[in-house]
Amino acid sequence: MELIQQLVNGISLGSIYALIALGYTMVYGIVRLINFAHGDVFMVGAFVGFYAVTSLDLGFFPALLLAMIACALLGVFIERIAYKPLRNATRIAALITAIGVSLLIEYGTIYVRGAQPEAYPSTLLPAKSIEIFGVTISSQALLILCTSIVLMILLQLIVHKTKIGKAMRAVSYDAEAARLMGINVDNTISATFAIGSALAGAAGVIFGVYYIKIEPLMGIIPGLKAFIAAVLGGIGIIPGAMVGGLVLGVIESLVSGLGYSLWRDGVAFIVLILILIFRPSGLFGKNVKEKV
Amino acid sequence: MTAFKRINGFWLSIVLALVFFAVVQLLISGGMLNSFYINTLFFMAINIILAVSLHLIIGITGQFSIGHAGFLAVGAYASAIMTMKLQMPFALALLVGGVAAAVAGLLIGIPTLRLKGDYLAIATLGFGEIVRIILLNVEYVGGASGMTVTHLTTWPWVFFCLLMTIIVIANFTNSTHGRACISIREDEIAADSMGINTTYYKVTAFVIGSFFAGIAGGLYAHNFYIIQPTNFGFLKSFDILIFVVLGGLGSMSGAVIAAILLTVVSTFLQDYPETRMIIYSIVLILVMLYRPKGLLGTQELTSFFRLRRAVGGKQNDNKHTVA
Amino acid sequence: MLKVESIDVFYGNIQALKGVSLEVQKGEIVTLIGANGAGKSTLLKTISGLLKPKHGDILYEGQSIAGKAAQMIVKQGISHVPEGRRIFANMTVEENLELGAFLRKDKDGIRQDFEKVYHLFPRLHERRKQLAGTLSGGEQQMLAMGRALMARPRLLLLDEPSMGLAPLLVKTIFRIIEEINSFGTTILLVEQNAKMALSVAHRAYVIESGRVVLSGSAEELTASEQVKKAYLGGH
Amino acid sequence: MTTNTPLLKADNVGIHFGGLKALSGVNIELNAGELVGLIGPNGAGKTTFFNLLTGVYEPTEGSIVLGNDKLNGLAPYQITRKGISRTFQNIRLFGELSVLDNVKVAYHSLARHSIFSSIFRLPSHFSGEKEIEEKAIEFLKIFKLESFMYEKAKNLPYGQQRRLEIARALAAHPKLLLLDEPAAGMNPQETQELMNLIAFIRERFHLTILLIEHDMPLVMGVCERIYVLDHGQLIAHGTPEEIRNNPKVIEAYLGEEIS
Repeated sequence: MELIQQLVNGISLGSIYALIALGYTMVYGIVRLINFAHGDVFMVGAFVGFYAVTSLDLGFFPALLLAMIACALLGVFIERIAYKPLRNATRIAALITAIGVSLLIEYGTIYVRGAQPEAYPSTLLPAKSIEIFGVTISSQALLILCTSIVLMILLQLIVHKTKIGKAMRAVSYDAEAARLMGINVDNTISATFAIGSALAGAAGVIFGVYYIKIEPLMGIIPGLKAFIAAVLGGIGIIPGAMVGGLVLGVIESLVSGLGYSLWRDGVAFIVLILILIFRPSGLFGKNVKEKV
Repeated sequence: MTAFKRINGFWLSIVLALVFFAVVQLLISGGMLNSFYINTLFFMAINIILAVSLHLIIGITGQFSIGHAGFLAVGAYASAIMTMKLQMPFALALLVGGVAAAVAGLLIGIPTLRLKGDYLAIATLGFGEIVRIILLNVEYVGGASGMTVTHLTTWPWVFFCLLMTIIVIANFTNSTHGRACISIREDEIAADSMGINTTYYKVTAFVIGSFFAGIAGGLYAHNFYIIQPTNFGFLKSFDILIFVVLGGLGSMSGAVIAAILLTVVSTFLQDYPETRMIIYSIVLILVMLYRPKGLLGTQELTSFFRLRRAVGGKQNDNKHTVA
Repeated sequence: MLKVESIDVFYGNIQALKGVSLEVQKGEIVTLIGANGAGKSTLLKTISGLLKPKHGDILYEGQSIAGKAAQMIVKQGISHVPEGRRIFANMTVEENLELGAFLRKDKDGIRQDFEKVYHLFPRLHERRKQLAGTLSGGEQQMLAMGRALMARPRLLLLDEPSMGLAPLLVKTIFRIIEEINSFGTTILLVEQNAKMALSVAHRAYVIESGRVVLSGSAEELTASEQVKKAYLGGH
Repeated sequence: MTTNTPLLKADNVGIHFGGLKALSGVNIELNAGELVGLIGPNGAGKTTFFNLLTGVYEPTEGSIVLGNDKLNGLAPYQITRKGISRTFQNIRLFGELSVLDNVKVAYHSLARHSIFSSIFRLPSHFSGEKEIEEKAIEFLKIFKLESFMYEKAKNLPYGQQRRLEIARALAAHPKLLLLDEPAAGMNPQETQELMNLIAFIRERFHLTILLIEHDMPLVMGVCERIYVLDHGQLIAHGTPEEIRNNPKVIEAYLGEEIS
């Protein structure tokens, strides 16, 4: 029973990782950039949600939507200001810029509102628990899980059924050929940032509701974990990010369940290094060799 | 141009360095520098060691490692164990700190240096985090509350280690071995096809860089009264990275200058950590956007003087001896 | 219809095209032949907006299109089938064709064109739900051409449609090129397969190290010894 | 000219990537001192073959033997030390290094001084570095590049970069030199200079050369024998005259007429 309980916790945590990982993977797929600032977009989403709930008295779903919109705008802004000028620069320059943007968002937030943490009101969602076969699942956890799943399905629909989704896939596969189709590559890249960031914003609100405490540096560790999830699933591959997120969440919960909760973060990084060494293309990826 | 002249230039630099050392030592023992300045000076030197050691890995060999604080931590804890738990002399502790970090560098370098670019960066970042988490969980070194350490770091030690670091890394760089590393940075496939054993040199540069980061760790640990795993998070790694990037990837003097400048800036902004980070990050972004090669690019400070001398006759030979 | 006026194009420091001029009249098939690396693909890429000429101008139906963004040029009615096909292998055949019509809003017209393309290439209809990456080389070439046709171009740029295909398939492809042309689409065809290209073209240009060295009607060039020389370097 | 054992023997060599066969059943023999061309249409597998010879890829079938050494499975740097060096289709110089240092890198494998002696500036470091420098300067003089010696390689004009890349490849003391489209992007005058250079280095270094080139006059003009690849397979082999009149080659290049 304990095991199943941990499994449920793991899936909840994993679905948050998955939501963040989707943004990493989509952005990487289209511009081959590890957007280090993505974890901080997640943090901003958590705060936007928090203020929407506390100051504007909005309910869960309106707050979620607001956070998603705010983060989408933030994502596009970051892309246009910091990354677009670097599209032909070296990968290292782009990576360092991303680190810079990440630090700027973190400490900019602290500068503006201070470093003190906030707590999401626990009354935001009805707190009932459901017991199934001896496993307690809070209705919150259930709602959060459902929200994540709905968002992921929505994303799949966008990517596969809409014009912009097809454009995104085309650009990430072959940007030059996409231009020959009449696709505006710049706009498509911005759209990718917008969608990925909106998902991170949603993850931020969900995280707040689930784990209560939020603070300006909260994005770092989940951001890194989500990145690991993306690598685990095969970076650039959307279903890979979802599976990677869930797998990582479950692994962490099991490690905690076995009584090694202090090693949880370490295990995630060990997974990362093992994956990079033995299967750098991830669970779902294909190996590509450099052209000479 | 001749070997004789180069040896001469080398000794000249050594003499200048020793004069600098003696002056500072006199100021310290004469009580003319207060502890704030002394401390800043120590920090500066430790940061220069870190910057130069990472410069060898990133700037010279082109291997994008962003987990350097991990080696700093290994060195710090290994040397602290030597002095605090085993009652060994400080000199031995520093050496053990360096060796422990070098071994860690070897262990992590052999498997991960096959990775390229972003992947290597992430793997090294992960390594740094793993080191921190291990330290956090090992009771022998105090877990989260850390280890108390005696203050043993003195100006002669700091200076000697700094000098060694610069001499070793500059001399390595200015040899056929350093050229092999640079050729890997410039084009790994071409280097391979020129008969360079690229894996060997990548790992070698990584191990040398880790060794000096470990030495810096020993100095760092014994400059405090306590060390904790939180001192070695990836923000620390980014700090070191910023020295190298701002100075100019591939320029040792650039890394040194950046380390000096940024140490001064952070000392002044000590009480405003957010402001410091905001300034850091904005500078980092602007430099990448407008001067992606950093302050000096791959040039060395010495080459600018040489250029001036070269006017009217001899060519600039672009050599950077110890300066 | 298309007029290229002494354009110079550079890749970094290397000049790939040196004062190239050529003309395509409405309804024609014009072919551009020459050895590997002569600059043929570069010219097509410059026309379709993937590269910008440093000097010179490109006029399409009287308007300058030199240096315009690729999507604007597609909008004006020029489609480019790139060398190596460059289909989106991770998408289905149908999705690839939909992307060809990316800029169009006329749903009925698009549906008609789907019919047309499937009629022209029945194979594609059979495999419309399959991932494009699983198609054979010849089918991928058909898909690339069909995809370009979905934009309903007035001018079609074809880059080496015969590359890497078995002789029988090459014949099929060329028959289809003639068929497309007979519907009124003007074609600028780049080919290494000179004999084949000349057999379907009205006029031809021979390009050698970034310069047009010869031009004329297809018959004239078929008879020319110089063409063979351009390829095999005889004396 | 020909000796009994060939310098290089590629026996039934092939490679596939995933399901895709890039090359198969390639048999090529090179005798010491020959200058041989390798031609074929785009995508025929010429550069892939070079990558197999130099260890960038490992062949999935067949064997490659240089002299008495089997090359399969060796790392690129080991193959270079056995005596094969190459230039690249898209020039791969060490751009930030000086012209002199580019050549010095090629002399690296001759260096006998250890990292230790360099770090502590022992006498062997100075003698070793001096030897490398003298040899490299000597070498640049042969190639008339000494006036650019201290210039960064990336600042050289294109033609000189090609020249430097060939010089660098030769500085690694190959028995067999592989040139991958050396005339790409050159004007006729530069191409002429290149042909002279190739003739010169052959004479001077007693080299065996395998040349990939699209510039047919160049290939036909300088090569003694030519191999033709198409669709990853050898379709012809012979003297330039034979190749020029070989119907299969003409078909591969000019294509077949519509009937």
